[in-house]
Amino acid sequence: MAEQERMIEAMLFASATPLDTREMAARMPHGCDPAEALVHLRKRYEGRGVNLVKVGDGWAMRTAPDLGYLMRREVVETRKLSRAAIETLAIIAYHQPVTRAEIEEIRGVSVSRGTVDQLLEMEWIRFGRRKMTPGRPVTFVVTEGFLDHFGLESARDLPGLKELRAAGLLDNRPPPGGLGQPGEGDEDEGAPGQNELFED
Amino acid sequence: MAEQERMIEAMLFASATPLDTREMAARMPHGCDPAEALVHLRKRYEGRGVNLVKVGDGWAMRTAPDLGYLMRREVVETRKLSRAAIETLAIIAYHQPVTRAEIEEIRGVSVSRGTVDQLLEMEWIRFGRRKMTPGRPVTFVVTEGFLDHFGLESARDLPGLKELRAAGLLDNRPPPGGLGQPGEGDEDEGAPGQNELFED
Amino acid sequence: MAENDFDDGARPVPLAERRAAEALIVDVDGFEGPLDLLLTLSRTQKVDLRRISVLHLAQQYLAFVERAKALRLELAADYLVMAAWLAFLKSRLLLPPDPTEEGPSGEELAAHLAFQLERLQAMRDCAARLMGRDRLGRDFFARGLPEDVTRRRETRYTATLLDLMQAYARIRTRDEFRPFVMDRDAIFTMEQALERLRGLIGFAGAWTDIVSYLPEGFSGDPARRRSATASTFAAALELVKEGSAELRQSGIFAPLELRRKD
Repeated sequence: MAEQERMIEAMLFASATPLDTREMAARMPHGCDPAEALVHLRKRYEGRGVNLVKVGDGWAMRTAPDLGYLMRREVVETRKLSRAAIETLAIIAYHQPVTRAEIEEIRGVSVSRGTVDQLLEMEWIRFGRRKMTPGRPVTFVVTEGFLDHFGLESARDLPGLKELRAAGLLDNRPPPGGLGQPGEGDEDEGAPGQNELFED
Repeated sequence: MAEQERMIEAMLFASATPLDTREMAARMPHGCDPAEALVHLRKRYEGRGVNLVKVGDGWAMRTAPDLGYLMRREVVETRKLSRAAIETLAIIAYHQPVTRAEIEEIRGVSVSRGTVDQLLEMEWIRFGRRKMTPGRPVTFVVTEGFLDHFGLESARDLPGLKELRAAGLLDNRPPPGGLGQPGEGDEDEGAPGQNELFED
Repeated sequence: MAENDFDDGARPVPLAERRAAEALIVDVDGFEGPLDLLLTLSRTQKVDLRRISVLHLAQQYLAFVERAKALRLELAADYLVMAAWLAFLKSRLLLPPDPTEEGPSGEELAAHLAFQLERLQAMRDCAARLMGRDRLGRDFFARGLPEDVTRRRETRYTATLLDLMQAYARIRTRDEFRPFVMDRDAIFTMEQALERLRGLIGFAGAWTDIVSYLPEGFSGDPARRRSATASTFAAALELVKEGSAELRQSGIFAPLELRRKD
């Protein structure tokens, strides 16, 4: 086991992007079990300057957040996101999988050209499966890159998700009597959302 | 000392170049002694998957030499697919199963043998069933590997032209040498009728 | 949920509030749509969004739109649509419910609007919390020197989903743009005219107006007629030049006549 721990330690150190257990197993000698070694390795790095973190299905070594001040030289300037882009991103993260029409309904304005484009290009969102509603609209979901960037293990760990769900703010609540309001023209309802997906 | 060890561990991990003690000291809070922390850290990494090594005057973390074989698969030089290949791939993805003649008809130019071979070799496309038309031509379809690479659940989740346009992904430049057309480059989503053109 | 607030807005408005309202109007471009504006207005009520007075809010919004119109600000259609909807909602809230009327009650509509505002606010808060998190490349870092020991070099071709979709869009729009290429249908080239004349002139021993040589479908539409006339004329000159035809005109603007020359 110590040897397997060394192997995954080396692989994770060498990679800048998260690796999943399948990838690791493929590179390790036959019969190795990265999953168990990961548990040990994670423990070993607890409280250290570098930690083993889970990112979606993958694993990665990342410096401890409290030491960020030492790394000012390594800071990468990310493109400044517009308010529209930030809100769109948050809506996708909390409501995923979500259609364009749903995003527009929540924000009350149409999603501007380029906003989705930018988020796709940053690889923070991707296309999810189509919704089984009329027109079968495409949906958006967040990526592993998004989780990695914001230090989230999974979309379930989004801050405040539980409270929002409890308050019913993630419900897809149709307007009463179908009396539409501006911007709600094409509404699709009732697909399983963040809500159901994350019901354990 | 444990704290200083954490600091240099994080710095060495995140740095793209080896760091010498002077640089480390400059970045650490006043009164820290990286030299002593380095001794501890080096000891800590002894026999691990990654080691702390001296490189010239500086220090760096490196994969343990005996584990180099794990890294070999990561040695890849990535290159963008050629335009011909990406177009061919796109047509296969959107129209599968599709014959070579059909691809050529859609692209308007012949498809070189090398392009198809390359896509086959990358295992992004494979042969589908033969078409029941004269000559029984072979068809191409995309593979699981393709879906995996592009983060798609199925090829049907690819957005249609209308959606591409709505997302602002549609490149509206006229074909090279073509006549400019009305409304070209217009921010607003199009003259009526134009939309119909993009209905797929 | 909406308190029935029969205030007509006639009460004197405190200075600070007036200033705030003016700031809103001047800054109309700064709003991301009607819902955003409503949310901003609702903040002046300083209450839980669930207990907000939708009626009061509707009045504020309508007053805003009125004043913006007075200032001749261009208000986007969706602001006006929202205004119309809020006016409708206001009437529903003010009038006693009509039992024969179908559809949702004013209270239900108001509750939904309050829900939308609360949800939008919640998403804004989430966005802020998200952006305030420790972030990769800013607060925590990946390995600065990923070890891609280049011992066995293998070329791997790659492409992103964006590349794929753009490629497809490029091909397909090239197809869709074919109609524009068809604009050239209105043009009858000289080569075409020459070919047509050569074929026809063999049968025409007598003087014939060149206009009668215009191809079918090119005499109606002026643009097409102009193009065909010009190219046919040019083709006729070409035939004369090579000695296979004669051209004559009896006077200025008189018909041009063409005859085969043996």
